[in-house]
Amino acid sequence: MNRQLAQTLAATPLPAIDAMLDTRHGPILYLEDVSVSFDGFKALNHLSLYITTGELRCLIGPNGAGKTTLMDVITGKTRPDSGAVFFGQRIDLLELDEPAIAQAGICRKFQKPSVFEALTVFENLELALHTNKNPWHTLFFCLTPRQRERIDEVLITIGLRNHSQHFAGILSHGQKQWLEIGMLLMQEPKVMLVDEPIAGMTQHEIERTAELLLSLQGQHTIVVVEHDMAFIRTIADKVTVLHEGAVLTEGTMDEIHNDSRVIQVYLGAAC
Amino acid sequence: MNTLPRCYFLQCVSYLLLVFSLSFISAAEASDSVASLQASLGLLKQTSMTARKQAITQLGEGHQPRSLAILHALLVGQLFIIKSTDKMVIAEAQAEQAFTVYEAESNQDLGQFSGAELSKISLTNALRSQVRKLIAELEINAEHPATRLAALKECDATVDEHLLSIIKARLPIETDAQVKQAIQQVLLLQHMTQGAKGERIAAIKVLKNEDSLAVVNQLKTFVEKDSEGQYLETDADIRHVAEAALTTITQRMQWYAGIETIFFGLSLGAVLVLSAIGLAITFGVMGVINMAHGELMMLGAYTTYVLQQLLPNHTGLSLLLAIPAAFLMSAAVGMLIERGIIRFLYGRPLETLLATFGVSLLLQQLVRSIFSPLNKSVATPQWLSGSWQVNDFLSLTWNRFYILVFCLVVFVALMQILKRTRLGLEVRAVAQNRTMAKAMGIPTARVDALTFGLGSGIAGVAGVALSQITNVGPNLGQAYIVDSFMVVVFGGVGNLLGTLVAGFSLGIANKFLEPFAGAVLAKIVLLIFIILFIQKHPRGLFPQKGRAADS
Amino acid sequence: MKNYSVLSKKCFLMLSLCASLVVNAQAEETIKVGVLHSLSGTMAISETTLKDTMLMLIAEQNKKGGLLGKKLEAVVVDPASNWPLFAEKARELLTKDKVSAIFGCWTSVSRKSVLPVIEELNGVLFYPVQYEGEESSKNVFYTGAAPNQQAIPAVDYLMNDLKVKRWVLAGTDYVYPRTTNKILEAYLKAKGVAKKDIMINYTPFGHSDWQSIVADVKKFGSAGKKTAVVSTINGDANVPFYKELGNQGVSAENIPVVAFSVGEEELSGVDTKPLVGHLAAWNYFMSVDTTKNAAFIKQWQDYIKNPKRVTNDPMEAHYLGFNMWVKAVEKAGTTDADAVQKAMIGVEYPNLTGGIAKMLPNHHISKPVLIGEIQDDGQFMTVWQTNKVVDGDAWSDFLPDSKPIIADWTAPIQCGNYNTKTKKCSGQNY
Amino acid sequence: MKHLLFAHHDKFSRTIVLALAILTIGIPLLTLLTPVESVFHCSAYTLSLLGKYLTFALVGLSLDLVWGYCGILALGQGAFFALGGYVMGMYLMRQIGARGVYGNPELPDFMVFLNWQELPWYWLGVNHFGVMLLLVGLVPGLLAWVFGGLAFRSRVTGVYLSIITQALTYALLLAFFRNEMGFGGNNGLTDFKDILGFNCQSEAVRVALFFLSGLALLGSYLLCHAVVHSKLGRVVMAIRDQEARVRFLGYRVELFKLWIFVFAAILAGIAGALYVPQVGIINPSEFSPLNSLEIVIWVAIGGRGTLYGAIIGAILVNYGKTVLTGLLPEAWLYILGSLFVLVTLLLPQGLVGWLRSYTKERSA
Repeated sequence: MNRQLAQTLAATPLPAIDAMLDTRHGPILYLEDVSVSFDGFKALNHLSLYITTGELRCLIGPNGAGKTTLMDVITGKTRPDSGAVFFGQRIDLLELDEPAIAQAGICRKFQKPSVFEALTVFENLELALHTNKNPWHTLFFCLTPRQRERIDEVLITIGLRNHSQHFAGILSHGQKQWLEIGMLLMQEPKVMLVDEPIAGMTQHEIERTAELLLSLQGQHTIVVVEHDMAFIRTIADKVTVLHEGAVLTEGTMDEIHNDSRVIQVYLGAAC
Repeated sequence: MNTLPRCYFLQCVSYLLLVFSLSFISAAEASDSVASLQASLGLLKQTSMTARKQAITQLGEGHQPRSLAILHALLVGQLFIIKSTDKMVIAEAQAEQAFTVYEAESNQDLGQFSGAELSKISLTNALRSQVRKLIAELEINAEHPATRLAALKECDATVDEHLLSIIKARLPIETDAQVKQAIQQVLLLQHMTQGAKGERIAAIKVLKNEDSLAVVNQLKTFVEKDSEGQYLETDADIRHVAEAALTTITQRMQWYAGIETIFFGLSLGAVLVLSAIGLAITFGVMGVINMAHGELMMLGAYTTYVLQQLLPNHTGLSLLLAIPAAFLMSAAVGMLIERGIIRFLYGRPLETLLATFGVSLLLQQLVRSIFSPLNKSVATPQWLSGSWQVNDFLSLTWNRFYILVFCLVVFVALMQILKRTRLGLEVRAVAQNRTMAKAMGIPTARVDALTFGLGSGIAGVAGVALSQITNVGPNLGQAYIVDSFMVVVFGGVGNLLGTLVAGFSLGIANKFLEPFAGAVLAKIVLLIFIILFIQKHPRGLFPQKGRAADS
Repeated sequence: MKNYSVLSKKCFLMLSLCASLVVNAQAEETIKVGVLHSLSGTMAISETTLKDTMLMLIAEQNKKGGLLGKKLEAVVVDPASNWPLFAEKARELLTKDKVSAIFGCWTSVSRKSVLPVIEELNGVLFYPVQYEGEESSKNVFYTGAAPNQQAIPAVDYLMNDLKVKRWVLAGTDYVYPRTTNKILEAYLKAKGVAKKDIMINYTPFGHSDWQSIVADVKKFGSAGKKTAVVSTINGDANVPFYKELGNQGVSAENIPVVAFSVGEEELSGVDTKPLVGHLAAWNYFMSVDTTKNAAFIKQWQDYIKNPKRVTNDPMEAHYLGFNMWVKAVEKAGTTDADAVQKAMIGVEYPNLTGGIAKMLPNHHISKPVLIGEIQDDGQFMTVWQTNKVVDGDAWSDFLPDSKPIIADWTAPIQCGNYNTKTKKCSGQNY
Repeated sequence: MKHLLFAHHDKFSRTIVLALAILTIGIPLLTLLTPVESVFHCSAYTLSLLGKYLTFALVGLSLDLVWGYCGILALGQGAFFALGGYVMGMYLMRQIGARGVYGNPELPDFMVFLNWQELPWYWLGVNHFGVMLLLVGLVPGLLAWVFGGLAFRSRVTGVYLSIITQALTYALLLAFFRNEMGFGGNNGLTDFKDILGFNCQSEAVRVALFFLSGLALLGSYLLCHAVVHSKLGRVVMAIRDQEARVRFLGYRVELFKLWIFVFAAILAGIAGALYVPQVGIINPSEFSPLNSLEIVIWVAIGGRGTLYGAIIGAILVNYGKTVLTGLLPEAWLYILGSLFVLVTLLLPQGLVGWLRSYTKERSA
């Protein structure tokens, strides 16, 4: 693992990373011919995927299609058996570990909301704040007024301002989802990987989530994994369908909707 | 025809005379022999060891029919004096403190006596080896070839003139091929040192193919130098032949030493596996860090002790019975612990550590209160003691051998239980996904209790094995608990095969390291190895795979 | 409110500790005797018996009317085989309970732990176990054997009577075996034994897998010369050791083992078959046939209510130590430590096995040395014994650094480690 | 329930600081100012006993940081304690100088009678007080750094980590038992004479040691308190609850664990160094896995994840041990054993958790 690079990234302010990223000539996320297998089961099978800067991409596919594994590969949790994964033109993600990838600007919301229940909402966001994250620096860390402001902004964005001093453990399921999205925002990511953002939400909450995601489009590149087709229809401009570890097809929601292979895959999976 | 009656009469008279005189002579001889036997026995009764030595020499020289039996009884500690009558008897223990007694001279049954009425004729080492040698001499002409062979083996190392003459006399009349060969070997050994040069070289060449320590020691004297740097053996040719012979024998010895080390390693591994395998279930499968595991083994060992107290004269039987008894005992205590304490702590493995540590203190102190803090004596049955003497260079001790076999049997049985039975299936189901198993109608509470009971029961069975090689006392468990955890973790938590492989490989590695590093350093090296190994393979030798392992 | 509850708890704790030190008003009526033996932990196995022995001796003395017209009172504490706890408990006995004497300790490390405390508070400790020597404290009376009262005579016996030519010195890796083996090695070399004929081996405490070592001993002993093992193997490791010897076919006739830590009590917890014929060197055997010994055994078995309980050497050491202390207190007319220490020297009391034990100026006692063979009933048959008592020597003459050192607590030297070369007495704490 | 436990501004915390401060200052003052006969005069026995409890409390505190806050159940905390103790023991041994029984100015007694000719290299320098102070932190810290660095980087967690920490202390136990190591084998280091030129046995030194122990505990408590309430503390708690998630926030989890582990090891080392002159002996049995387990028990009984719970637990259990080994020598193991079982079953958050919920109920 390229520790030096990882350490540099950890202490690098965002604009500097932008310079390193170099997305002028192509996609911000670049996966080519990636394969992952667990005990003979091919979770990803020669998958290639390109995501351009500022895009909001939806990933769909039946269970076991490899959606979560794909996210694991991008964020460094799972090492692929073969293939290439690049962040921009220059950063080889396979050389980095999870913290380095996160610091480089690829952040992830998990399928199961995973906030820190023993900490308050405010503290959760504070932890996510993009800053130097080495232990000594953390020990002597104090919030600057600017950073405090930023946290307040996010608190408002995710609608948890009144809960800022509450323990995250007592939040409702939907609130936890939002808090996690908030933590994502605090990390000021280039790329946000959002795994099932609306599971367990009320209709009202779903609408607000959609609004939120749409408002973020442009500043951030967003990849959303979701099962809820109606939701996807509201937010997506481009949808990728995964099946058995590979890309089945890509296109707008309407194109996907009429694709016979997609219908077969979903129906087949339903049987 | 008519002369016949006369002659007949004469003949009769002469016959009668002859018979009379013969019988008289033999009677005189017999009484003489009885007197000498009595004299020897009288000497034996004296407490002085010099008197006893003399008595034993007399017994050996006298050639009385009873002397062999008496010497045998003396050797095994069955020769007693009845305190009240001062009569020398051979006593066989029937029960504790109860003996069936036979008169030494006549082998007449004198009935039952208690231990208090008898006083034993004891021997010192010097006398014991004297007796052994005498018996060997007498038995070179024994009826059974096996006895003769054993007798020859016994006097292998210490052949003196007297013995040599007995052996030489035996050779022409010996019928058994094996015994004959043994006799020839003894004679060859003599030739090697005392014969003519050609004879000696020939003897060396034959004997270098024998796996015999006596040969090695004799050969060594040929190549040794004295304090002035001169060879003890003056003949250079013989020295060269001896050197060559020594090299071939040494090579064989090293080969045997290798086998022996592997055996030592396997047997140490078997002990490790036995003590760890119960833990592999409670810790590996159920996730309970059971610090009382060692104490469950201790209970098994104490069960063996109690059974031996109940059946004092059936050491072997009581040991066999102890296996199921110890299993039940420890399993019962284990289930009690599970139902009483651990079931409230599922999902909090580190807290099971604390609670079971408390239980281990309680059990230790309980045993101290019941059985006293002293170690208890657990007897080893005959078939478990001694060793299988392959040759002079290689012998495998029976108890270790049986423990190795026992360990494998326990392991296979356990695997079968887990693979083939309904309980095994349920155990594996609960281990993999407790909630799901419960949803499918598996009575998880019962399965938990039974699994814990199974692991604990096996700890008890391990305790039975340990009672045969180490102390049975309140501290028995503590000596093994750390090692057990190491083995389970090294093998990979939740994997029984891993435990087996880990135990054996640690055992063998330990035994190969021991000669160079010493026992302590070998153990430290292995501990450091385990620490480093875990860095490389954080889930042991055989990690559990799949998504479930991550959580 | 909350503040108070915890705070008051702390205060209570603190005060109760301080207050507990207030001298007990009833202390004047009895003479207190401290018993400092582990009742739990690894050493309980050996030490519990000694606690019972002390209770018996004290009860017996009280039956005789006590001491100086007062009853004796035993104060039993449990240092739980934990060495720092020994020091703590010794301090507790001396400062809190104000005992006049302490009978206790088994391992060397427990004695070493207690030593500074006893010296600081000027107490009196009776130490009943054979040990490595190289020590003599003003405040400690060593009633067990010094190396010259056990190891050296045993080696002499093996060398002269059994004609042993090759030696295995096997021990547990701690200070007693280390020192004893150092002494024996020097002694053997002085007697002309070659280096290649001595094999030294150390194993950890509680070592249970003796396969390789016994195999080595067997090989070492099969070289055609008479071989013996001198074992300083400690406690629990002995059973597996002897079992392995027996199983690998090493009998006492081929390679006898002479042990310094295997006594009657250890044997009572062992299947004796593989041990028969092996030797042990002690200053006392239960089997020694004297009227005093018979009376002692009966008294012990009656007291403990078990007709099968055995007696052993450290018990005799406590028996001697206690009775010597009683005599010394009577002689001094007080239990005052300084007076008793002075009165102790020269006190004589008959050994259970014959002869008179005498407290020497170096705080060790004179004892006979007996060598016995183990019988299958767990008793020893004496095969050799010194014809008179041997004086305990605190500083071995076979170690170069300790050779010039002597201990003499009488005037004018008054020192536990007086260097006869430099005429100096270093490192005394008083 | 869980959330109550981690409330920030806790009154218990202030209480414990106050109590410790009173104890640390009060007892030495009382002892120095009052005459020997006075009820308030603490004898040498009580002083070294209380001093010992304080050092135990400190090592308990260090474990609570590792276990209660970082979720690493270290079964080898005793090893760092013992290493600190050995450094102090070596210093004290060197202070004996030529006053040993053999009068050798260089070598400690045990080396003389085992025929060592010269001091091993690792004994050099410890005779300087400053070097000793440095090593008290450095030796345990370094070991923790190497060991933790390896273990945390390769993501050894849970029971695996617990067991290899146990293996570590077990290996050290065996190693220090070896006489060849040059640390006095089983007898360890003992019979200390003086420290910085003052007699170890004197009341002033005892009072000073007690005061230092109290001060060290108080200081460490405040330091730990500051640490766990810093952002680092929050990261560490986050690691305890969801290690993987913290990584995705960009924190190098292994560095944080290592930081805490090393910090705690240094605290434990300091505790060990203060422990040794007060009990007068250091011996390999301090490395015994059982000792480390006992530290875990103190923390569990007091209540983990609170810092002061560890202090209360350590003091109470050891006080109980002192009293019971004297009062009920035959039965105290029963009591201790049952206590462990009952506390785990009935008071999962320890005494402090129970006390807190009790006072909460009352005030509610």
